[in-house]
Amino acid sequence: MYSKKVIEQFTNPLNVGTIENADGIGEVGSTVDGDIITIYLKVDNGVLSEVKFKTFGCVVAISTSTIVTQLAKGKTIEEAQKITNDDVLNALDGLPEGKDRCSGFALDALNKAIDNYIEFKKD
Amino acid sequence: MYSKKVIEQFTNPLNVGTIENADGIGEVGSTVDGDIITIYLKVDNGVLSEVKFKTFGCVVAISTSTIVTQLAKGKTIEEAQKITNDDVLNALDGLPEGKDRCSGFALDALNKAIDNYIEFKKD
Amino acid sequence: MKQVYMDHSATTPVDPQVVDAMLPYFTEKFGNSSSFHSFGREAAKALSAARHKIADCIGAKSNEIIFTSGGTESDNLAILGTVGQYAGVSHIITSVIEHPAVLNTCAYLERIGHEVTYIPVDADGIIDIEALVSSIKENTVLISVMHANNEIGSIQPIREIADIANSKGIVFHTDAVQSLGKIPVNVNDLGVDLLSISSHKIHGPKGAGMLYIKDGTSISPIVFGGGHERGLRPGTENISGIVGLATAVDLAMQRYDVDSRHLLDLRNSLIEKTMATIDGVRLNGHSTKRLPNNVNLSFRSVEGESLLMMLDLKGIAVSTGSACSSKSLKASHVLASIGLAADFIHGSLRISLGRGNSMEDIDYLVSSLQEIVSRLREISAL
Amino acid sequence: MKQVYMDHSATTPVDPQVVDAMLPYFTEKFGNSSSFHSFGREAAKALSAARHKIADCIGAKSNEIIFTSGGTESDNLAILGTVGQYAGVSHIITSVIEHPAVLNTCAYLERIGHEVTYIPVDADGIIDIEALVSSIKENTVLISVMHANNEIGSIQPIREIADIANSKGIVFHTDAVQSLGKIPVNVNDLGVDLLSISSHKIHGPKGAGMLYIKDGTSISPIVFGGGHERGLRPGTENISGIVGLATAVDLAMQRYDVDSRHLLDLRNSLIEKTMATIDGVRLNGHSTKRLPNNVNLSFRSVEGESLLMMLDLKGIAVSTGSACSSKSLKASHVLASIGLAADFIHGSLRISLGRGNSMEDIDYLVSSLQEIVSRLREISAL
Ligand SMILES: Cc1ncc(COP(=O)(O)O)c(C=O)c1O
Ligand SMILES: Cc1ncc(COP(=O)(O)O)c(C=O)c1O
Repeated sequence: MYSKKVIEQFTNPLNVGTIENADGIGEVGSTVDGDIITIYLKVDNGVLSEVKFKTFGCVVAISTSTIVTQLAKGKTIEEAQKITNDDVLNALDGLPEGKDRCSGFALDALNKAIDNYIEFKKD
Repeated sequence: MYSKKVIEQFTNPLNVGTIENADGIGEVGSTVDGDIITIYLKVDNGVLSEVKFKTFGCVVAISTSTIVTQLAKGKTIEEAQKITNDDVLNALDGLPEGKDRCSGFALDALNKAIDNYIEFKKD
Repeated sequence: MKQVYMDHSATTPVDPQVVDAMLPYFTEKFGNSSSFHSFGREAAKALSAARHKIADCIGAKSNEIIFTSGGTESDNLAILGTVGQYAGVSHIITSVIEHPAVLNTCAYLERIGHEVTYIPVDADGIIDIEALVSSIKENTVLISVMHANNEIGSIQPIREIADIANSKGIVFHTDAVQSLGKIPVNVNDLGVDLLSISSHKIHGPKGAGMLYIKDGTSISPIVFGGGHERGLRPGTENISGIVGLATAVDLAMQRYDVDSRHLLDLRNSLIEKTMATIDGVRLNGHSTKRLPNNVNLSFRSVEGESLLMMLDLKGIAVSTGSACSSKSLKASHVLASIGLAADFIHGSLRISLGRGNSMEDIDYLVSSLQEIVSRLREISAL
Repeated sequence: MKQVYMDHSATTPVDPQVVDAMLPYFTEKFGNSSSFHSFGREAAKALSAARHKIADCIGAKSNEIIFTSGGTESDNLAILGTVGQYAGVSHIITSVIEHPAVLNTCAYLERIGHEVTYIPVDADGIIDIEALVSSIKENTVLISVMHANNEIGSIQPIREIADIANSKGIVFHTDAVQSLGKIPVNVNDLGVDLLSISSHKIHGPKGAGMLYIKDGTSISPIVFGGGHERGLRPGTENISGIVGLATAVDLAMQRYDVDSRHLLDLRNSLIEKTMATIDGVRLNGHSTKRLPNNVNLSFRSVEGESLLMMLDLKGIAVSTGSACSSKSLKASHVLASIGLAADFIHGSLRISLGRGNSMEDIDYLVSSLQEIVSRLREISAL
């Protein structure tokens, strides 16, 4: 039911890990939901030079997490904020019906991390 | 479901037919029931010298008809009146469950024929 | 002994192609379609393919097909499921010649307080449309009329009834258990909302069936459990049975032209030859609005079970509407409803042909009948 | 790729001996058991033989066996059929860990105005007998408690509950779908009035099941039609399926000693090896009052669907109580009812063994788990 792309991303996820002294951190989900996604950012001159994730969750949670980090990495903050759920779905060749509940979580985590970076910079 | 005996009697029934100027005739059943059995008697010195039947009906109706004529033939009136339903069932090695509705019809017809003979004699 | 099976309205042999299609689903592709892993996905794929195949064959969409355990369950789900959608007292219209799967479901509904009108049929076994129209009430929620009758093969004016039902916003169900594969069954042409099919009547395995539920028609489940079949029919799906059903439906469509012509030839020849060579025979049911595989005859002065037994001893399998052959010891309600006299009901014979029958079988049956009917008439008190 | 099926509680491969027993009933002995002729009698004989065989295996009389389409229908017939015998509001007692076939049937009864008490279980998944006793009311008509649970394998004190039910004159039903063939199932020893069995869980075909109905226990049908199965379950009987079910039950009994010892060895070894080599693993369910083929483990910090996928990619088929793997996206109600924390529910794995599994399979699973769990934990945010 999952596309080949999903399974590829799931089995060989890129950008797994944490970033020490990250410039931004975003976490969504809970153990009750069964998904927790944390995204870590390193920002150099307004560009996301490093984007990493740690995910407790299902196939969709893990594969969307790695895709979001791949889509965001190298982009400017502004570009990264424009990434849509459709971009994620397209990069994964779609998700099976009924499995879209957690498909937005990774993007939410990225946006949270960016917000966290912006907030942090302000201070 | 029917015993071999039933099928034998059904396929090769003895004593099929009518008796002209019969000494007794007994008929039971109706087309609504789907069974009509007529039994004809010839009585010589109180003995049933001839017993014949005509039956419109199912396997049980036909096989019990022929068995009743065979059991009755050669018996005295008194002996014939003592034939029971169990005698009929035994002679046929029994009948399947749920098929005993019409199993008594042939004996009823015999008894009616005997009654008819007795009545007729009185007159 | 020669064996000639001519009781295809009771059940059919499973086509060898159907068995072949089913076999992998017992020992290799045995997964539960709800399971996540490859075994489960394989089962889910087979289920989906079967649904699409059947949908294509009857002009439906695949999401309109709900699998059941057979014709009886499909009829129950259609009727009880529709009534379950309404509060208060519902009124259902059906015909007097329906299968017990419909009639006894309606009788149950009457016992629990609903209302049912049973529409009569004419002497040929065709429903009285005027009586149907005038029986429609405020609270009529369902009309259920069979496509073709299982005893006398009479074909009902389904499209006409569908138009009436649709114009009044009443759900319309037809039992197509006997018609599929013998006359065209297309849900759009028929205009029905619900349609029942049974696998074992069309050379598929026993234990499988389906209900077509038109998009937009809501029904309630009658069995509760997991979420299978959109929650309308829970229970682990019988994949091998469903694959068998789909293969059988597909085969029936592929063979439709050949089969229906062949059956019609056999049927007409059987009627002609019997009428020409045996006295006191009556054809029950309509002469033309009749399934190509159905012959229903009454023989004067002989009883059906006796006929059946004599034929059985010659290896010929047919059936009768006589009470004595049935476990319930009730004579055919269908033959009674076309006004047939009791002795003709008791002397009735249903010959239902199948694709495996040949003209030789017909001749064997006719010559056997000649001999048997005359023997039984010699014995007969009538 | 190596394929290791360890999801036997979901469904089982049909045993080749069962397929062999079924095959003649498709193309040769295809008759309808209600038919009068030789084809029909052959089917009726097979049906009767199947009924006797199953009755013998579970200590019942053959007239106490009613064939259905599976476990879900058997559970529905038992529950709705019992409630159908009483007028007014009925009260039913069941447990919180029943299969949806029982729970959703009870939920339906609540919707139409009846009362249901759901008895809790302890941390090992064993029912609280005291709570059950004190929940009995004037209008309690049925107690339904499963013999063994399908997720955690916990075995319930059926005899004890039966004695309570019998002493109060309350009908007692048990769902033995998972227990048959794994622990003794004898209706007299268990003391039950109604008992459900499903064919596809015991190496029989899908689409067949049965309900044991003790002599003297009356239930109402839930489907209406012909008089099949004493009127309790109308519809042309699925002879091949029923023959398959009977053969599977018979095989399960014949192989009982060998199978149950084999399964127990595999089960204990799997638990031991996993616990010994992987950190943060928890065994869910009772340590001894548990089916010999059931292992239910929770892995800290990993999610079940991801585990399933990784195992599936290695050809290993198991299941999980995590929401993400199920079509309804609901986490296991059984694991929640034993008080398991959410992350442990999401990280649960059910391994259900079958007679075809070997010690090699266990070792393959354990080594795969070692690798997969550590990989997923590296990714995990927990
Ligand atoms: C017209 C009709 N409807 C329904 C049924 C019931 O189908 P099944 O035997 O598959 O339950 C039959 C056959 O018995 C039938 O002929
Ligand atoms: C305990 C239990 N009861 C009932 C069922 C339902 O059985 P079936 O799938 O045959 O409808 C199952 C299996 O799904 C089960 O495990």
